[in-house]
Amino acid sequence: MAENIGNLFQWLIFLGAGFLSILASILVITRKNPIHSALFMVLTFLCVAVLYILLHSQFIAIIQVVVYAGAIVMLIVFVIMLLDLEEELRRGLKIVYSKVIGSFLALIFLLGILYSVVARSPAGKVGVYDLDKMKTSTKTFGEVLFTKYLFPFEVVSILLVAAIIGAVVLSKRRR
Amino acid sequence: MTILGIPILSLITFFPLLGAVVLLFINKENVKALRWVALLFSLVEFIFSLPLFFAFNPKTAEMQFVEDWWWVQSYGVSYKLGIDGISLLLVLLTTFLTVLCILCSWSAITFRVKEYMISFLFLETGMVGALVALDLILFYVFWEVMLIPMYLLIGVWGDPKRRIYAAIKFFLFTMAGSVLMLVAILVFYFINLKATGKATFDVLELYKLGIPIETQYWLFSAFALAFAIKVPMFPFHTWLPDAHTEAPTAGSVILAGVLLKMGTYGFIRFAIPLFPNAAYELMPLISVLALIGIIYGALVSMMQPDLKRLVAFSSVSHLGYVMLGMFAFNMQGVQGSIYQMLNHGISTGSLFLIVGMIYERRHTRMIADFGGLSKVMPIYAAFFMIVTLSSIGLPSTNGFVGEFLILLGAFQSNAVYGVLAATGVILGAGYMLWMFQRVMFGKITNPKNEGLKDLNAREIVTLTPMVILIFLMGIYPKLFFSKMDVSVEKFLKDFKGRIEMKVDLPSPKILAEVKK
Amino acid sequence: MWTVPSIPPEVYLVLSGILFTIGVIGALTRRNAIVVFMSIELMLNAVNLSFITFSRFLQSMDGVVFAFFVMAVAAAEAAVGLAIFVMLYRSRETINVDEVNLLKW
Amino acid sequence: MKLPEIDLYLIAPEIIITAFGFLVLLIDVFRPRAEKKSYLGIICLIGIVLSFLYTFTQMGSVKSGFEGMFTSDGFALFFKVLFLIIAFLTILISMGYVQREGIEFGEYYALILFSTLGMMLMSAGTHLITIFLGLETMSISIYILAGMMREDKRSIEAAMKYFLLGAFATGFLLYGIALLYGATGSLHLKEVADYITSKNLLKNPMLMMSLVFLTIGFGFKIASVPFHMWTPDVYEGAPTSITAFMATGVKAAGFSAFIRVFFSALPGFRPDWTSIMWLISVATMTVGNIVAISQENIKRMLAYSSIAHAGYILVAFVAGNDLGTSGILFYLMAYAFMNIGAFTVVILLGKKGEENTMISDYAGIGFKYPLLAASMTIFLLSMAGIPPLGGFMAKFYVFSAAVKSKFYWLVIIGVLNSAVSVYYYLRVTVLMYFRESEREITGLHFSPASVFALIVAIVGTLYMGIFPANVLSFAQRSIAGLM
Amino acid sequence: MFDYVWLIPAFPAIGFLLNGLFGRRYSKNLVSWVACGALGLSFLTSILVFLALIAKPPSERFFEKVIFDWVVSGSFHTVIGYQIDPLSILMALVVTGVSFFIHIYSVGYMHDDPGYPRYFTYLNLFVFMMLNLVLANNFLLMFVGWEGVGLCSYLLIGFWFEKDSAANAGKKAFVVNRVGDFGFILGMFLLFTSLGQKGIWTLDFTEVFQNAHLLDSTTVTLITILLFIGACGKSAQIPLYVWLPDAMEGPTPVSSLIHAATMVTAGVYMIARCNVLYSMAPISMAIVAIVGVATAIYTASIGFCQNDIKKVLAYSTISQLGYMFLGVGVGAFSAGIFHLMTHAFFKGLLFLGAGSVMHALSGELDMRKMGALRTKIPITFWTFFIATLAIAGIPGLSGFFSKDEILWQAFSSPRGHFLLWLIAAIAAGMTAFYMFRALFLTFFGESRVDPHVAHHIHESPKIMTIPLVILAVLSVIGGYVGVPHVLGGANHINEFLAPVLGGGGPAKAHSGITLLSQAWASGGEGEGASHSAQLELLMMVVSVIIALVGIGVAYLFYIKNPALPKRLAERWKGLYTLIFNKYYVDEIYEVLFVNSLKGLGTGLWKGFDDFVIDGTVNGIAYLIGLISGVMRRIQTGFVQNYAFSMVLGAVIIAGYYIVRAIFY
Repeated sequence: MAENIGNLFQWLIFLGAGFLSILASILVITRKNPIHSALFMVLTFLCVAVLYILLHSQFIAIIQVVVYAGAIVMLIVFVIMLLDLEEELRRGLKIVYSKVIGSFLALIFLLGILYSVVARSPAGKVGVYDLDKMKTSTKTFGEVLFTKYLFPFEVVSILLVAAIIGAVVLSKRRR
Repeated sequence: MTILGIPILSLITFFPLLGAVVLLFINKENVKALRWVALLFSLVEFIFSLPLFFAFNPKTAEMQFVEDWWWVQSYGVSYKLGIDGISLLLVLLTTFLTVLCILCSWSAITFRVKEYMISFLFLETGMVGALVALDLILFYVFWEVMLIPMYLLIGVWGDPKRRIYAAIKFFLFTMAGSVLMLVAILVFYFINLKATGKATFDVLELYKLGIPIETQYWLFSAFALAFAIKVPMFPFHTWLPDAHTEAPTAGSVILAGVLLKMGTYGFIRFAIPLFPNAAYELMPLISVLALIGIIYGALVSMMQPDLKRLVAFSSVSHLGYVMLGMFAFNMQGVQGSIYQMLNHGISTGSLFLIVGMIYERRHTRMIADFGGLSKVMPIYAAFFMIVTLSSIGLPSTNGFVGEFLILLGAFQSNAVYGVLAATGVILGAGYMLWMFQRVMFGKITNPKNEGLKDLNAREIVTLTPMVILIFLMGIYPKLFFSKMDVSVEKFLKDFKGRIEMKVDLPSPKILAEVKK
Repeated sequence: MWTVPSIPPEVYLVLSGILFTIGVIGALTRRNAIVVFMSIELMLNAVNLSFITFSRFLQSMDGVVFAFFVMAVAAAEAAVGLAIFVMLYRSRETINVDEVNLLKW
Repeated sequence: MKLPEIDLYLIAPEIIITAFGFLVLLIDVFRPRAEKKSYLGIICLIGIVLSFLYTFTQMGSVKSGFEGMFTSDGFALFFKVLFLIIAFLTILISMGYVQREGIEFGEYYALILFSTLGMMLMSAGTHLITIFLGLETMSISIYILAGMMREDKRSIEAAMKYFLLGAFATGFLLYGIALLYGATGSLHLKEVADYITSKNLLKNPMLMMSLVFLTIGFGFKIASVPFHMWTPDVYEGAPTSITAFMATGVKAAGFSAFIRVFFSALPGFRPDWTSIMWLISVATMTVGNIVAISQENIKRMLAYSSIAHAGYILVAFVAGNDLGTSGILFYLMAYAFMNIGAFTVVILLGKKGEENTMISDYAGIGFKYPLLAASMTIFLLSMAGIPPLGGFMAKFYVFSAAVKSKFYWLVIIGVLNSAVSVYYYLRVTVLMYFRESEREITGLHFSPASVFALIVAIVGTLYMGIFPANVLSFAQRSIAGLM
Repeated sequence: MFDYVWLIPAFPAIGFLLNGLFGRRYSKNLVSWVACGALGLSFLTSILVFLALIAKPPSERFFEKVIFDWVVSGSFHTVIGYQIDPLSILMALVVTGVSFFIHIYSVGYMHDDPGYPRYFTYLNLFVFMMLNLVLANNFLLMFVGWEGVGLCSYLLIGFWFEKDSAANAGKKAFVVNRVGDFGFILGMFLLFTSLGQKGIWTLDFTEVFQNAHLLDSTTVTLITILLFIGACGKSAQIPLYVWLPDAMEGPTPVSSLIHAATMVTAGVYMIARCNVLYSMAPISMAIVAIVGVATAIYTASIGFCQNDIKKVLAYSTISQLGYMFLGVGVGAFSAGIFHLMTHAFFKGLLFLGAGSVMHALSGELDMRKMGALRTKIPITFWTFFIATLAIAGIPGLSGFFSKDEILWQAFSSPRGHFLLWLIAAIAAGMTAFYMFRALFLTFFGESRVDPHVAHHIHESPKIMTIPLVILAVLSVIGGYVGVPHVLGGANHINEFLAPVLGGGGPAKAHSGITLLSQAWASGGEGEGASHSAQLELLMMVVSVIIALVGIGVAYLFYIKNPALPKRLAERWKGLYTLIFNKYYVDEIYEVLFVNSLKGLGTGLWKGFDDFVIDGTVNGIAYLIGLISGVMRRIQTGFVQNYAFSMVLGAVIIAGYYIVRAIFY
């Protein structure tokens, strides 16, 4: 009975967050004003963060909120403001066939994806991290990250450095 | 085998390359030195190649002076050189003609002499290499290497008008054919690998493999295409007139003299022995194409207003004879066709030399611009006459021996072919003499021609050996036949043997695969 | 007495698929480079969702970690990308992708 | 919790590269006002040489570390050697070029090293995350390098296009990885393969879909049709030295990851992917060659030709036998030499202000700059597959592999393509040798480094054409562990 | 002696080389000495050989001398070798002899020509080739001579190459000859191959003839016909005679040597040489005879209306050759050869005479511009007169005997036929007519020479007249080697030739000729000759009468009543123009062969080569260029189109996989 209730709530949250995220993301790609798009993207990210929590990975959810919804989108918004971009003009909406067909293709492609994910349930090897381990997923995550994934962790640091100096060298003014 | 411990074939193959390298270090302004050094190297090359002729043992049909090292061992690609009676004479022809070519470029080539000589020596390496290579890949390499310098010769030193078109046409035609040959080589290699488990591109090894006829059809046609384009056989001949017309004299000479022979040589060394059954089955096709070539070439040649074009089309006709004789598959036919290769090299080569000499003086090749030259240039006229006669196969010149044997061979294999081919003899006389008359006879109509100087010493020196050869080969052919007899007999014996031999499928799967 | 089933992974995956597709469509249709980039971020985000889902239902940690790295990469890309856009804007006064085709054919 | 074994010797080449990358950055920071910065280049060269030498000490032994995320087997080592050579040449040709174009920042060199690092990781990664991160490290550095010429509109545009499409492709790649993970529950290539065989997942739609996504992701990096369209634009816009780097390095890295993933993780799916790859290969060759014919800009022409070359390499990929794989390695090596060589000539023929990248600019240089033209001819002919040059041998191995696997039509199409390709390669030689220049190109300054690079490239091309045996056996040894 | 037989051709060859290489360096005298000397020596040698030969008994009158192997290829083996037997030595004598005199004559005739050395070079080369032809011991070497003389005639006809007409004539001669050689060479092939199938691979005369019996008759017929085509070309028989009249463009001595005395008779010689084969092929024999007689009468008719004296002689040559073919055609090989010999004398003489006339009239050839020369150039006149009598067949002169024998054989021999005889006889009459026409027009009547030539008409120098006289003598007495038995003669020539021409070997069985010749060889016994002695006499008389009639008519037309021919011409205008234009044969050939071939050539070149083949090639190239031009436009430069293509690709691939996953 109890987990019935739990499941029910989970369903409700899931449906709510899910639909909201879809809605928001649709708005992201339809709003004329980039700022609005950015803000709706924040919304999408938040919804997804909620889903992460539903999936018992609180840490990622937090990161999602902090890094994505926080840092990245803020950066984007910042840039948009910096360049004070006007809204896309009307002619932006004029039907360009490649775009229409493209979207259509994308939808067909979606069918493919859906088929592939629905046809069989994930058949992957089941690991050791069952639910009660996941209760403390952040700790587990930390362990895994700094033991097994140590090497990628180092690599990604270099990657970030590269990105940063790149960003700098590109955007710094001429000497 | 080597001579005096020198790997003679490698030597004559790469010696010209050495020459090219040496030329690199000569100041390009110093034209005289460039010419002399180039001439020197080609001469020494020729001298180096002479021992082959005398040390060659005419008693055996085996490859001689063989050098065999691995090149890419894991693939079975080997660096294998060797010559038999068939390639021997062609090698000599090559080294011989190159000397003359450099001589005849003496005053004809006035700009970018350095690059010219370099590419010429480079070309020689390619040609000799292709003739002595006994490994399919090695052969293919040299075969392609020949293209580039020739391409440059046509394109850079050619006649300004359409040289670029001609050069590219030449390159692409040959390329298009040869790439398919490469595929065929690979397919055959793997079939052999499957059948014998031996990874090798050595033709002598591959000769032994009998493969199903359907496979042979495919592979043979791939080879045949490559070679037919080079020969060139009707209807793949259209690059030839352009290339000949636009190329500088020496280019035309070497093109007619040696490069075209690569096609026929390819047939006799590779296409036929590797795929005898297919060759045998397709004999009618090839022969008919050759016949068309003979008559077609003659007819078209008759109407050409441009001397070089005329000679070019006559080459189409002559090489038709070569192919016809080869595919008669009897002693006379094959020997005749080999002999005709040499003849064509000499006669047509000298024709181009002669046209070149007049072109140097008048800067035109249009027959209409000439007439009555005999009056002003008697010596020239004499040479021209002799060469013309040898080209129309007058008895006691070299042309006759070859043509006669080819016709005889063709006649024996199929009387109709013989008869049709013989009509080419009439036409040949027709167009050559008509051309000769229009150029040399009659009154001097064009005042420009009155002041023409007769041949100078260098030009006479260039032509005399040709004329001597023309008569030597016409009057005492035994000297040359004796070298090739045994090889040709072996060629025919193996061929006949393979025809009789029932070809059973090494593995039906291969067959199925190749079919698809 | 009916029981409410717990949420199966498929629905998450379907959701992520939908989000991904929306991202693709956005990338295909929007003119503003930054918005295009945002759409791409949506795609990455969708992928992350799948990763998390999988790792949840396969009870393995790899997916989560991978998602983490994806975020890092996304951040890096954002930095570089935005720098490029700024530069583009400086040189062209626009970042509309359909006004930028100096290089073509 | 236990730490994994950390074998720094294993990743020493990468460490060296990284260290020198940072070293360059630091030195640049501390001597900002230095006029000429080619010493930075020299430092990079030292680093590359060191790492190169260390790589050679690792030859012959197959070691794996970091929970099997990083493996240094023959395959990886071959590619590391290749990448290091490419980086070496790139930096050589850059030294003169960046100075000329006024983009001589320490970051430039550092980023080249970082992207090289990324490539090395891609080839050495046996775990999808390593491969992914390597790919990103490489890509992001390249995005930046492509946009290095900041006041050149075209350069920026190139960067933008490459970035957007790259990110787009990354999205697909990631989805592929995700599905793969979902279907097998692992990201380690070996385990994936084992799991698939053990559970017999060959018909699993999720895996199928992930195949699609992975094909897109890698197909983008190797510039295969229809994921090739960024190539011409980016190659044309990017700084020429970087174009050379991309055309050789990125392509090679893409192939290394492609082969690694498909051959060691998903070998079971060969029947499924073969026909698709067949199609892609044919399309890639044909489109590349045909469109190249009508190009006026040599960088663009070379871009299309590099697409075509991807097609040829894919022929061997389709063949899928070890002959083919070693053929691919050989091909990439040869291609690196001849392509960088060609771009070197392009660089040398330009000067500040006028790039001279129009093919028509090449008119008549054949006898004005004979050696330059001669080397260009060598490279072009090599790309056209004319013996006795590296390109020919490469094509030869690739095609022979396909013949061995009985893909006759594929091979025939391939050789016909290379016959077509001859046409546009010849066009350049035609201009160089047969046409007189209507516009004098004067005052070219040949930086010694570039000339050195040119010589190295020529030697490499000729060597691989005339004595291919050594490199080939090296390649064959390298793929030993792979399949 | 026989071992030195190779000297016979060697001398001219040497002369050729010397004059050819150095002729332009040294003086005319030396040139002429070298040339004539070479010929003289060679003539001498042949006489010696001849004497040596007749010293032997008839059965052993055969000798072969192989110089060296020539073409050796597998089963095919030929040598450079000479063979001496009555036939070849006779020919050798005629050739060397006549050409010796003509050489001498030429010294005078060509004296002022700039091409003097070249002329003698060619002439020597010709003799060399001709000797190869007649002395060869195998078909191939014979063919060498065969084509060689063709070459020389080409060179000599075109000697004055600055005249287009001359150059054309030369070319025409060579090409038409090539047509004949085409037949000849095929004949050789067929012979070689068909004998080879019987296991005998050879082209050697003796071996071939010994094994001829192995061949079945159809093959032989085919072979002989093919060979005969060759003969037609060389000896200017229908339909290949057209080149000979034009050949008169050459210097007159050349016409006399090549186109009267020696080369043109090669065909006859060849058939005589192959008598064994021909005897086995009655059909081809018939063809030969018919063609011969047809040519004889046909060209004789053309001879009527020619005004160019050399043309007249040319046509008469053709028709005389017709006689010879008639002779060999009916199996009277020896008769043919006999006529060949006499004809060599008198026709050579006629040409030289004509040459002398031209010399006198500074190159005038048109008989309408001559007349009444008999007093001005007496020697020329008398010699010419004798020759004319000889050719007209006046009894007592050489022409009479030889021609008459042919006529008789045409009637009497088993292969003969009354019609053959009749036509031949009429032709003889016509010959008499037009020859005398020529004689009268040239030497009689009133002078029509245009004045400014007239005043310096002069007799030719000794060096020219002496050969005339010698040949005149020969044309008188030359016939007496073959006086038929009915006239109580011995007919030595038949005896002499019998071993060759009679030696049909196995062919005996069904060839009348051998019986006949044996009969003669054995001095006239046997019914072959005896039963029809009276008849033969009768025929003789008839033919003489016909000849006389011809002469009479000529006299009537051109001495008595010179206006008459005009009127006749008016009367039968159509016929006259037809004949005058040589039945338009040249024109017809021009249209039929030359133009059509040229048209074809142009058509193939422009139409097929340039349009079809190159069209295709360039078309493909153009097409690829077009496609390329279109495809590069796909590269719009807009990022989103690129992304679009990626998605498209993704969909395609995914679609493929899903379809595969579902259906497999």
